[in-house]
Amino acid sequence: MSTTAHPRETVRLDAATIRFAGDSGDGMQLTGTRFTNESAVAGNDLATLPDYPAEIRAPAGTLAGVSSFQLQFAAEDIHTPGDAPDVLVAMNPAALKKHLGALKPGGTLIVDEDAFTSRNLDKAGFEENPLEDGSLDEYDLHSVALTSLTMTALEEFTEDGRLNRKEAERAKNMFALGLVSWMFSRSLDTTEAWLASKFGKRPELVDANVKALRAGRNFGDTTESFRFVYEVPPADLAPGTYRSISGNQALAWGLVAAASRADMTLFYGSYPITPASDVLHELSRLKRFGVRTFQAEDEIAAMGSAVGAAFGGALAVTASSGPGIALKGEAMGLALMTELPVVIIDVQRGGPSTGLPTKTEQSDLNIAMFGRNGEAPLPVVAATSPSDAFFTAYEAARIAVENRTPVILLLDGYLANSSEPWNLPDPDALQPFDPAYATEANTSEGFLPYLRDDETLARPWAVPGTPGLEHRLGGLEKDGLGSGNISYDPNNHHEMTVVRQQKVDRIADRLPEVEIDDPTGDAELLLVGWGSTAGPLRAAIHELRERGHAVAHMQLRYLAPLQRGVEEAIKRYPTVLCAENNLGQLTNILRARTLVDIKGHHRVTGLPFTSVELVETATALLEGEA
Amino acid sequence: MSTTAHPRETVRLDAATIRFAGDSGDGMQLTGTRFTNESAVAGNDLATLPDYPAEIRAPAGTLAGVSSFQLQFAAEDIHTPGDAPDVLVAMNPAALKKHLGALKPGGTLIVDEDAFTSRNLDKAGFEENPLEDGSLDEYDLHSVALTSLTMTALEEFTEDGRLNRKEAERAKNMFALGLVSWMFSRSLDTTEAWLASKFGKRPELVDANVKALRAGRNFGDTTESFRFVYEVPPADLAPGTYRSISGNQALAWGLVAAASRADMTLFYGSYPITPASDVLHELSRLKRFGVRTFQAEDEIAAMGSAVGAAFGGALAVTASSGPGIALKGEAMGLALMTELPVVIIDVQRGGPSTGLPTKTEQSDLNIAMFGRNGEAPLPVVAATSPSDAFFTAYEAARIAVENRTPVILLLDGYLANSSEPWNLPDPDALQPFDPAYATEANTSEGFLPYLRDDETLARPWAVPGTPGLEHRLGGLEKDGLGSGNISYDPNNHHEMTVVRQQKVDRIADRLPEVEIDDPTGDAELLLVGWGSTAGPLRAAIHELRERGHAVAHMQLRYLAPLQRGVEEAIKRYPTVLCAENNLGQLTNILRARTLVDIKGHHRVTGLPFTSVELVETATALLEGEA
Amino acid sequence: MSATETELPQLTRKDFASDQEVRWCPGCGDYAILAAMQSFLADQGARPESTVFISGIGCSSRFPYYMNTYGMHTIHGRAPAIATGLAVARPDLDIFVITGDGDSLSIGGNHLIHALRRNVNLTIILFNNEIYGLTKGQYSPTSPVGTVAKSTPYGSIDQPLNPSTLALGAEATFVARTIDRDRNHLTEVLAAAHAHQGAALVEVLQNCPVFNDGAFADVTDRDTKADEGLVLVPGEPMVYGADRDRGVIAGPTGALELIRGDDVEKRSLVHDPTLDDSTRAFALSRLQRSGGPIPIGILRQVERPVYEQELLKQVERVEEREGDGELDALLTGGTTWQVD
Amino acid sequence: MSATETELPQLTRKDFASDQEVRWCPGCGDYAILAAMQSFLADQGARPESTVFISGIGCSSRFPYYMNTYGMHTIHGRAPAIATGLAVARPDLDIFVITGDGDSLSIGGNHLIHALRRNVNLTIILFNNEIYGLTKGQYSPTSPVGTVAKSTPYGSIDQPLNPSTLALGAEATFVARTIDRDRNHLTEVLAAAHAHQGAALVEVLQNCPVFNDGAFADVTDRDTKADEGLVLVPGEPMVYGADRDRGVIAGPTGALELIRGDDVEKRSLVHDPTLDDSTRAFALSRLQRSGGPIPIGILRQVERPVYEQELLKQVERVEEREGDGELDALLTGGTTWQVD
Ligand SMILES: Cc1ncc(C[n+]2csc(CCOP(=O)(O)OP(=O)(O)O)c2C)c(N)n1
Ligand SMILES: Cc1ncc(C[n+]2csc(CCOP(=O)(O)OP(=O)(O)O)c2C)c(N)n1
Ligand code: SF4
Ligand code: SF4
Ligand SMILES: [Mg+2]
Ligand SMILES: [Mg+2]
Repeated sequence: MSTTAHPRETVRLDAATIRFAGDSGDGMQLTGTRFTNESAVAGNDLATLPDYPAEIRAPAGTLAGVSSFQLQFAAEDIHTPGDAPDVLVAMNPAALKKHLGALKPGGTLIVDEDAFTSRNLDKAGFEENPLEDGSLDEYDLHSVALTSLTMTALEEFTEDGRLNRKEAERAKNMFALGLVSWMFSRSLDTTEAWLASKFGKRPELVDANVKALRAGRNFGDTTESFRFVYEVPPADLAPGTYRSISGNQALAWGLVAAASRADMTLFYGSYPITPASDVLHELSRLKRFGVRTFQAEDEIAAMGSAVGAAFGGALAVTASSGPGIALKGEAMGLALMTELPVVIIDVQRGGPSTGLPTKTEQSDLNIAMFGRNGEAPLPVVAATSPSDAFFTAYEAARIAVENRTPVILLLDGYLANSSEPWNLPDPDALQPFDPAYATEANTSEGFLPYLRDDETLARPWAVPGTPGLEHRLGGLEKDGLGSGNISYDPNNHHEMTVVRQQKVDRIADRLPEVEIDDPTGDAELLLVGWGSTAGPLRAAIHELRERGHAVAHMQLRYLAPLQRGVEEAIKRYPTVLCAENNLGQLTNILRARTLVDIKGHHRVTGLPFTSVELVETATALLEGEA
Repeated sequence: MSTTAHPRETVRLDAATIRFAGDSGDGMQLTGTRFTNESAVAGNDLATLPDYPAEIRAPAGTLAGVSSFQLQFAAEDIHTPGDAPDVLVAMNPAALKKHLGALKPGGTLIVDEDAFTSRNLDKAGFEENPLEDGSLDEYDLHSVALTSLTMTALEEFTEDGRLNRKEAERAKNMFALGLVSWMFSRSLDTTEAWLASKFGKRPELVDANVKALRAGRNFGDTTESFRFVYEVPPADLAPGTYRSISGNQALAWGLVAAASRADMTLFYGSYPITPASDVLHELSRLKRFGVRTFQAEDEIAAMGSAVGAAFGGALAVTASSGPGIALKGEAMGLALMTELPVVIIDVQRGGPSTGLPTKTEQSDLNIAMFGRNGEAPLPVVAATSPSDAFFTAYEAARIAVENRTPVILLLDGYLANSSEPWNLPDPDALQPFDPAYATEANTSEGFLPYLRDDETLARPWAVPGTPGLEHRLGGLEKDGLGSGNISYDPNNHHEMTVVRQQKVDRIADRLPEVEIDDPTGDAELLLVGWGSTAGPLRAAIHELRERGHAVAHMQLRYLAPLQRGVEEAIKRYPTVLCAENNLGQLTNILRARTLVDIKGHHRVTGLPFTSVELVETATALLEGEA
Repeated sequence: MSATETELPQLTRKDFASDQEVRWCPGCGDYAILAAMQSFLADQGARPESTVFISGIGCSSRFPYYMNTYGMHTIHGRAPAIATGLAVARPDLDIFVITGDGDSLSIGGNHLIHALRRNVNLTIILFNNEIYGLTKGQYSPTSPVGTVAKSTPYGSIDQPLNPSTLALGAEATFVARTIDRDRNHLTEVLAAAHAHQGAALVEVLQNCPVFNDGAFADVTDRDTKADEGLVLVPGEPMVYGADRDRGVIAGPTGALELIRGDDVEKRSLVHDPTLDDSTRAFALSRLQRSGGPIPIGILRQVERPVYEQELLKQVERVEEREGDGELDALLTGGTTWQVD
Repeated sequence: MSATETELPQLTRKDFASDQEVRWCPGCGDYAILAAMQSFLADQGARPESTVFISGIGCSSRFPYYMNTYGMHTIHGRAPAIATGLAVARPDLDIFVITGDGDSLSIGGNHLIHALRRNVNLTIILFNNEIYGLTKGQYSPTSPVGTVAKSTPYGSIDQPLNPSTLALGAEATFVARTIDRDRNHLTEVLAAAHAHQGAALVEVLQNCPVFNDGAFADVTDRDTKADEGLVLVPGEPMVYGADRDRGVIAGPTGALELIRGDDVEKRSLVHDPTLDDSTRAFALSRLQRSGGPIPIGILRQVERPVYEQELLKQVERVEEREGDGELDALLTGGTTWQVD
């Protein structure tokens, strides 16, 4: 966003990144979401990154209590919420302290000067007031009395008692939003409409917030302190109807869509855990789709309930995050042995143990692949963007049902909570799939519940209530004859173990071949990622190509089985770099498979990768430094 | 055991393998154990393989109810319970049906002809009586009326009412033992002494069993039907005091020894599960060593109780098998984050899910390595023989305590239940280790519970009750400053994640370099195994070398971290074959590490490998067929 | 193979027996329970296709393999949770949970109490042999203090749980106890439990001749059973004893007290399992603790909304109010915008 | 830094406060419990070094971080099990378990009931706010039917568990209820629970102003609390009401009944938490269900052998009888043979 223009000139930008930061009570998530919506409606492409503390409301004014929301919006196709923000809005000293380091050199900094009291400075650990000691000189600092300006704007409300002081003060985020909206030439219409519907029952709140919003805009317009206003023109997006969607919401909707298209009852058994709980919240609101949600007593019961529901013929789903996934392993094994379709969602967060509950990470790939006793192969898929969670959920359900197997779906805190514009699909175009419940005996001697399909090795799914197909399932080894009866025979056990592995492997035959983004076909470096790193990797590749490097990109959504073409690709390129938010879990799997010396970019900071760090690692490799 | 001698000639053998098979109620485990003891006292080297049904007592006479016990005893160094038995004792048709296939061509077959009633034949699924239809002609068949001969021998007891018929009949296993003991020129002394102590309180039982035992011997001696008697001379074992020991017992004793040598209280929290329960049983008998055993309500509580006990300063241990291990993952993560020493034992059994509870398998390596959420590295060790479980338990305790980390110890059903002669170590020679509890603050500002040792990265262990060192532990990420306080800082999290990995990796610096058995140094093939495959692999290597192949052997006891020398060895040999009772879990880990195309011998039959199958695979590789 | 809906033939016990060989030890109490269940279902006119047995792990949990119905032998302790999922997905089914004292009260305690408080429509049969059978004889949460077993060679020290007491603590609507050896009583209790709408817990005192023989000899042996067991009959005074000269009254502290004499029929409390308040049932469940007889029969039997029915009702109400969900409307709900 | 054993100075509340900033929401009831605990420990003359707080996960479970004692913030629901291990390893310590309604009754229900029945010497403080605080407001096992929360937008349908009722069902020896806002009562109950030998369960009604504000307003608001709460005082008649004209008597079915009038002091039952039989305490725990007041105070307080003490006694008895174990003798016990 470095520009050389005259005061108040409108500067056109291809992209801009803003971070709103403040106390947990300051409403930063809401402010960010509103600005996101304004930008979306204005036609920008965008990506967001909410970040909030693990405590519900850590003490006001402290570093632990800082909540932030970053978004990038652009006139072009973008993939990440941006690396360093161009604009930082800091509602108090703690927010400034925590986020200043991220701001671009020379970036725009808007602070609420009213919040820079000695008490707050103290709490944030400032010895001197940074607004006064010159330490912010390198930034385009706008020290605005956001709080008192808001209070002044809302005087009529506090005077006639429609609002108390606290309520009035709380509108300061709208003042800030008005100001930033003005800076970026945004219309306030969608936010005003939203306020009207949100506070409909308390018209005084609607009025006050609208007033504060406009006051913020007017403040920008009338004061001299802002030299530029910016305009980020609409992006050249594919035509269609768009909405903004987060990963967790997309996931929930994808499940509803799958149940609807397969004409099955959706059962969702789950125990709350950050960051997976929102899927439960969303689905429990969708009862009109016949969704049956069950808040279980714990994750084992949640997984167990899904197995039971699957036995009954439902599209059974459970979700959790790291610690809860660790608890589900034993019951996953039962689902695997009974060969019942269950979708198991892991919205990954920082680990190990309780770890960093509100931060993102990709470190549950290992437990998804290997976290069960015995030889226990399961398909594993991962969503690659918020809206892709819709399709990945649909796909996981399809794989589970068609192959009679539990499927693990990996999401992470980043995708779960961040949002992007989504060009809505036509639900009717979603390819329906068929649970194909057994209704008749499959041999002349009766029903054999483990008589497998020759091709897929899937077994028939007969649900209770079907006369004549009565059978018993269980976790003990079964004979290879299809009866499902217990067998302790040595060779049989080996064969069954191999069959279970093959059943998963063969799914690859029916998956599309992997896609590789390599326009020139002669890339020196293949960048491999999986799941949520898609955005950062695409951004990095864009940058690398701009710099003249021939790089290819392969983003995996199917982790087990791997798609056809994955191993070949890895073997084909001179250098391969696998980037993951863990210490190399996929990298190791691929190394064992291909025996190629795949390099890794492995960092776990609780945040998605920046394209900068990826470009750096890739460049070092390309230049032979690593 | 193919021999060409005259009737009643004594044939000297280097080694023999016997399998006793009968109904669960026939006492085959006991018979086998007694013969094992006789052979041990006679100075043979030996190895055993008990095999029993998952049901407590499946219906008498059925295939499901068959229980067996195999042992190999030898005048030379042996490593396995033998592949195909030379002698099969089958107490009923079901036992014959189930085990005949294993008997060596031309092998000796002893059956209880009284049990070959049409009802029993039916239950076993024989259409014809195999004793009569000639189908056993290729074997050296001895159809003996074991039951009625026993009843006759004990007539005086049933007549005067000292025993009822059922009790008398039950002694038929002693008759069989007497007969087989006679065949192998064994003294009955140890068994008679054992009977005396076992049934001390019921002298009539002592007398009757001794009588049956001797009757069996006399039967062999006086009938014409046995052409040979055999002698397996004492093996050339290292001098010392020997006893017979099973893996589970050795494990329990190793823990007691560790606690004793480290001067710590042994806490054992566990929930019963086959085949790990015997460790709990054994330790609960050892209260005189101050052992505190706790039968928890489930495996999570067991693991949790161990974490609590470790916090209190105990040598804390828990054990389970597959399904229970799957449940412990979350709490293992807590132990890892709080960096408390806990020994976690997994006595592996057939999986996945409930799988094959009474069968052996090595398929929990994956879950041991990767079965926790997040990046959660732990040391993993595996015992390589029944008696080695003593030392491995000791070693696991030492690594845990010295490094302040949970350690996973892998055993399996085979090692747990089979036994071997053990040249007893001098307990005083076991190197003591020191819990080195913190007693004082480690900085001038106070106690920092996470201030790490520069070399080992271990943290200090301050136990409650120590004044001035009060501190709080937990599962959330900690700052890197040593305070143990929660930190959400992005870079800190990455650093802590790396430190936890390094802490495990660095243990390798203090482990002995790996040993490779390659006498000539020019082997073409390196055989790699871990844990319980040591015996079968040694036997196979012996055989391969006899056949003139230059093969090397590397048996891993430390799986994480790998010892120094492992990767180099794998890279050094032209061909590498890794044999494991799973589908390639270690193989994949080593492939990812070394990028060497390691071949695998991977079978899961619920039984230990036979040396024959290993020799076959190795030979095929050596001859370029695989 | 599929039965025509119009003509449903009367089934017999054999129709409920699967082709699998029963593999319990000779003399195991489980046989009697299996036989009773098979006959009971046949007599009730139950349909194999709509009957489901869900069990955990243990000797007792092998039960479903022997029933020619739908069934699942699941994992240790989790049967109530698995059955809950099935009940929510399929409220039309007739679901039994088969569990042992270790399965339901040790590892599975939490799932049991939650199934009970939610009042999921399950008939839960708890085979209480006061021992872990399948793992060869460790003490269980119902073993009395001092039990010498594999893991307690010097005697157990844990206060046992009483299944009835715990169930009442967990808001159970149906709580009963019966005995493997008393086929009639077992069948009667099964019938009542099965008829109950909601979660019914039936504890069956089950002998394990191999690892805990005679644990319930007091209430099964001819000589003692009349004095050691109190057979509960709704509407009848709580009288017991070989001479029916013993009875139960309410003491001043709420605890029940034992009386003896000719007039016990008159003085004894009349049993009423349908009391809304669970205190009396609780008091009964404590009788043994104070040296009294073991109550045999239905301790509690009250009505309360059934979990999965409430769940379905809620779904239906919402569908009625909001209309059936449409995917299109879902996706386009809220703020959308058009790009052309 | 280590204190000399001879001169143990009287500590103050501050000595029990750690240097960590307390991070609950403004107005959260947890603050009051923390303050009460810190003062209480100081007043009791407790030693920070021998006091340990073990918690699970939840807002409430952050508690140990704020105590300058030994402590562990463990994993969700497992604190009683972890504390049991610690108690067995270190019976000399003074161990508190801090847990929430979700932590102890949802995921942790099994460990709670087993710690109670074993009577492990733990002071268990259950912060009951009838909601999941930390995960931002889902209903919990103590939320009343109809609770509209994040995961139940149309109202919850599960019958809640009553912590006292469940604890009594699990053979608890000490069961009490108190309120975050009543510092004196809270402190008194803490003192009794702490003095109790064995597992003491203290339910604290705790307000969560963010997700479930006013859940206990009935028993904390000036206007209503006298009528809605029944303060239990041992040895005193169970009388309540703003005019102390309400009381409790035993009804014919064992359930408690409410009475009103001038003479309630005389007619009401006298509270006695030390009754061996738990029926009366159970009846009290059911009062609310039938529209009665919420009992506040100690419902049950009886003596029973303590788990870890029994365990140690057994070890000592064996050591005495068999002699201290010797490794040498262990290895060479049973059959051995010599190879020369
Ligand atoms: C997760 C897990 N833990 C432990 C076991 C081992 N196990 C199987 S059954 C059982 C207890 C059986 O006792 P009970 O429930 O009383 O049933 P019974 O055999 O007496 O009928 C145990 C501990 C297991 N299979 N899975
Ligand atoms: C295994 C696991 N499951 C779920 C969670 C998420 N979680 C954390 S606290 C909590 C419930 C909190 O409720 P409560 O115990 O009542 O405590 P409160 O926050 O209300 O004090 C849940 C579900 C977790 N951390 N770990
Ligand atoms: S061990 Fe006991 S409970 Fe199990 S089958 Fe045998 S007799 Fe029955
Ligand atoms: S969410 Fe509720 S319980 Fe948690 S800290 Fe805030 S007010 Fe307290
Ligand atoms: Mg049992
Ligand atoms: Mg709560």
